[in-house]
This record gives sequence, C-alpha cells and structure tokens, in this order.
Amino acid sequence: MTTSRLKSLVESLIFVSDTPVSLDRLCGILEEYGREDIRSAVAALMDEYAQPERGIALAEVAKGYQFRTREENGEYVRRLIKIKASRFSQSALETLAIIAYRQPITRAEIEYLRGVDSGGVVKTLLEKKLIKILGKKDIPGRPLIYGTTKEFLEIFSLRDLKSLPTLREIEELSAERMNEQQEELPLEDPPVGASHGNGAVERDGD
Amino acid sequence: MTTSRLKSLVESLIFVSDTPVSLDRLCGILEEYGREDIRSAVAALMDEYAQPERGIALAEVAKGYQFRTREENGEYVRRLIKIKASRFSQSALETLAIIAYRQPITRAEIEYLRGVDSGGVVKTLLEKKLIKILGKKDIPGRPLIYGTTKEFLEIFSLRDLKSLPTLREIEELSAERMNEQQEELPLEDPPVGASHGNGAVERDGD
Amino acid sequence: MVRHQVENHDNSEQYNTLYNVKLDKFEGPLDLLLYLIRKNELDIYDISISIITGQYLEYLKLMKELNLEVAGEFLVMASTLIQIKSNMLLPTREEDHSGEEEEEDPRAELVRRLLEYSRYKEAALLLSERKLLGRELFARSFPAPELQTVEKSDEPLEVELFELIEAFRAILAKAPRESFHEVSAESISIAERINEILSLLQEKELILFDELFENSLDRDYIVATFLAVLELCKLKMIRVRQQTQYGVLRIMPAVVEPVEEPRSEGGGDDVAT
Repeated sequence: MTTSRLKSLVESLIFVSDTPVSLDRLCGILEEYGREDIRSAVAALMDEYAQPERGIALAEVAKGYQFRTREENGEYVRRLIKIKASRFSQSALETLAIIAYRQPITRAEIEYLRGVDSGGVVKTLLEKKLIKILGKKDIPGRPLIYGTTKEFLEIFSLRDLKSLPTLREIEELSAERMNEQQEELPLEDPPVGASHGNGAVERDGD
Repeated sequence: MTTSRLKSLVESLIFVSDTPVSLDRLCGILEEYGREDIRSAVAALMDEYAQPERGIALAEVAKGYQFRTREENGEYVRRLIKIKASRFSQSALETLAIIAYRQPITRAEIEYLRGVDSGGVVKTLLEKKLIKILGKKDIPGRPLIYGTTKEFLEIFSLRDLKSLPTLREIEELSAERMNEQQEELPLEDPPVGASHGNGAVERDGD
Repeated sequence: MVRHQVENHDNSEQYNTLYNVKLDKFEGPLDLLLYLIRKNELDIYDISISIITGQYLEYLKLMKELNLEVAGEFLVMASTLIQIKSNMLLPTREEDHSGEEEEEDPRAELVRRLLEYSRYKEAALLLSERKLLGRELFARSFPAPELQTVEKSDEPLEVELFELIEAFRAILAKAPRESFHEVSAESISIAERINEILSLLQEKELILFDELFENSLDRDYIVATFLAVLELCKLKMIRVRQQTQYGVLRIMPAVVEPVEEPRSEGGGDDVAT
C-alpha cells in the first residue's frame, strides 16, 4: 500500500476511462485506500504531468479527472484523427452562455434576454448534448426548463459551473472593452456587431 | 525542434489514437521531423514509462505503439468498467420511448409501431425496472399492458409523468427554424465565433 | 469597414451582398442597439433615445430597401423605441428621492435589458475563447483495448430526456401510416391526460373526480380528461367509486403492480370492478 502503488493505480484508472473520473468514483474502486491518500495521489500525478515537456496533461473537468493532450500539440493531433473541429456560431454561444448562467431557464426567458426567437438554437444545442431538458417549470403552461450538461463542462474544459467567471467579473470586462473600443475606433470605421469580440481587443484588456 | 518537443508530440499522438500507431504513421504526421529522431523519441518515451511505479506503459504491439495500463492494475481497472454507466441500446431507447409516451400500451402495439419483435427488449426493461405491467387489456386474449415506473422517472430526473416533454413542445422548437432562421443559423458547420467571420467578410469585400 | 466599402461602391449587387452579410451579424434588436450605442459613443445609462431611434429606424428601412426579411423582433423593438421616445417628451415630475426618479425613466427597462444582454454577449465571447475539447485538446473517447473483453454490468444507465423523445419521434416518422391518425393533436392530449392521471395516482391513493378538472376550463382539456378516465376504466387500471348517489366520484388505482402473476389466465382477472 505504498504511495507509488496507489499513484500507479490512479494513473491506470483515469487513463483507461473515456470520461472524466470523479474522486468519488476513484474512492469507490480503490476501496482499500483512504480518501485523503487518493486525493494526494491525484495531486501528485497532476504535478508530474504538469511539466511542460509532457504531451499529456491531467486536467480537472466536469467534476472529475481526465488525461488530455497538450494544447500546443493540437495541430498534429488533428492531423492524426482528422476530425472536423466543431465550432459554435455566435447565437449558439450566446444561448449557451445564458443557459449556463441562468439555469434552470425556460425558452421564453432565453428569448427575452436575447431579444430573438431561440427555438432553433435550443434544439441544436439539445442535439449536440450541450444542454438538456431538466423538466417543466411550475407556472401556467408548464414550459420546459433547460440546463447545461456534463458534456458542456467537458467540451469547454470547465471543472464545474462555479469555475465560470462570475457575471460581475464579466460586467467589468465588458465595461473595459467598451471603453477601449470607443477610444480605439473612429466613427467612420465602426466595428461590425461582433467584431469587438476580436482577439486583439481581448489581449489588450489583460 | 528540440527532442523534448518531439517526445511531447509523439506522446500526444500515441495517447489519442484508438489503434496502435506505427512508426510510418508517426513519420507521416510529424513530417517536419526525421525518422531517426522520431524513433529515438519513441524509445526515450518507452524508457520513461517503463519505470515500475507508473500505471501506464508504452507497449510495442504488432502494428505499432500503444499505451496500456500496467498489468498488475488489471483487477482495479476491471472494477472501473463494471460500475461504469452504460448507454441505452437503440432498441431499448425506442421501446422505452414508445411505452413512456403511449402508456398504457400492449406489446403488440409496441411491435406495430417499431415494426419488429420486441419481446426481448420489453423483458430487459422489466428486469431493469424501467417499465412495469399495469394489468391486462380488456380485449380478446387479454394482453398485458405496460407503463413506466418510478425508477424511470428517477433516471430522467422527472418529478412525474406530467413533466415528460411532449412531442409538440419539441416540434415547436424547430418550427421557427424552418421559417425565419433557416438561413441565419448555419449551426451544423458555422464559422468560428465572431471575429473570424468578420475577417472573412472584409476579405470578400476587397 | 464593411460600411466604408459599401459607401464607396455603386454596384448595387455588391452593395446588396455586403449589407446582407453585415446585417446577418446582428443577433437581434438588442445587438443592433448595442452596436448603435457604441458607435455613437453614448453612455448606456443615459442613451439619447432620439438619436438611437432615428438610426435604428434607418437601419430597418435599409433592410427593407434591400429586400431583406426583417424579423418580427426588430419591428417590436422599433415600436418600443418610439413609445419610449414619446414618453420622454411628456413633462417629467421632479422627485425628491432620486431612486424613484430612476424608476420613472421610460428608458429604464430597455437599459436593463441592454446591460443584461451585453453581459451574456461578453460571457459568450469568453466561452469562445476557451480551449475546446475536440479542437485544441483531445482525450481518449474510446474504451481502452484491454477492457473490451470485460463484460459490463449495465446497472446505472445514462440517457437524456431529449434522446427519449427523439427516439419516439423517429419511430412515429417511420411507423405504419395508419398510426398517424392516433398521433393527432387530440389523441396526444388524451395520452397526456392518461399519463397525468397515472402519475397522480402514484402520488396518492385516491383522487376526486373533480380534482382532475381543476386546472382548466378548456373544453378540449375536459373532454380529453373524461376520455382518459373512460380509457383507464376500460383498461381496468382505475376504479371509480361513489359513496352516495350523486355524491363525489373517487378514483383509485385498480392494480398495485401485479408483476408476479402475469401468466395466470383466470386468476387475477377480478382486480377491478
């Protein structure tokens, strides 16, 4: 029951799973070991894999642990697996953000916040499993309510919903961005709707 | 083009592949690197993973290289898979859906809708306690009629059967898309966020 | 930049395409308004409604001139703006408490919506800047080879509600034609009511007939509920009892989970009366 044995077991278990493995699940399997020992074995592994020359990192996502390839290697990995990168349209991202922050939320509420019909986007997000139906709201008409899924956390590499920036932080960022834009951009050359989303602006803000 | 960078790339590539990766394949992807360098990067990685306290080993199998969990850990790894949540088979999902939405329903009615014999699936669903026998139908032959159980509601986190979304509710989501949003929401393969789209437009204008 | 080019080109076809692309970028009226506010360097807390309304309406006009379909939401917002503008023209009373004064500002609701919307727009941007699994990061999404021989015990099940209903929809789409009649709006609501009554009976052992009609006075609903009760009686799944003549009808479950004796032919028949 040495530490290195436990670390080896944890490494095997996380490696072999095709979804993030939670600490609870590890404890359930490694019943001979104590929770705290398991937790520190995970932490030690994370440290080891954090070295910059490694091609794999141990990430904490969706309330579990998962090995993932290092970001800088993405281009080569794409050459190997030849998948089409999934991308999100502005409307999908907006809707997803609203659902992430305001869940459980009805379609009518989403549409009030966005100011546009959102049925199509909601359906697509359901199909992509980024959101799910949580049930029905206890108000007249009993509308469906939506929330984000575990897949949402996995795809956006989020540990949990709490690790999203708070709305207050976002407000500050947004105010900053707005000021910058007004300074940077002369009237003649207006940013088209979305262009304040430009990476350059964002970096300047940091 | 340092060795550690190459090693990191090789590690990522072998990790992410579901089949053993041959040296030829690695060379094809890592075209910026020489074959001998790649070969020695693989060898160095194998050495690193060969340490006894590791939970993963880099194995050379018939057709190439592949990460495998260490054999001594096999027992634990098998426990993991045993308690792993499994997905519904398509036939189980179909049958369950029919029963959920058309209960009370007889097996003959299920089979009429599905067009295939469904005795086996019904039995499995009964065993899993997702459906139950509600009674007998008052028609010749007095066939059994089925409905869903409390366990069914639990799996879908539904408070009651009333909370099941109706077909109409789902259809309403996509209805609008057909009318107005069809062209606006190329969600299947949309352009990246906002900034890329913007750039593209500008180029088009030139 | 797009606008700049538009102004320099006479070629109407190009004009059309360019604007088309540009207008598509506004996710909706709120997005367009935010753009106009930023363009005019307005303080979002003190928007000049006349400037904004003017430019907003110009935009809609332009969209129409270009034969672009103007979504209903844009028109609704236009009338909201005009409404606010006319309210602003009414003499406002000076209040002693500044807080109350703010509440009376006809723009308040719009400002709140714009602020709220800009927050989510920002949040969307932050999401798009994250490293995505499947784009920059990759995990092993397949079962490890050494596990393929291990037989799974399929105890816990993982499935989403949406998959269930999609499965049902797919079935209906390819089911024999005749079954389509049954799926008409009316029969769906009967099936729904059957489900609702069954789930009520799971919660409590007894419901009063009148309780079933409490939620609605809608005629179709009442008819569907009544047919659902008849159907359930016919299936012998509920018992309907009455203590006195013209008394309250009580509905009880007839079968309590007779899972054990499905095959006995004459035995379990008298579960209901």
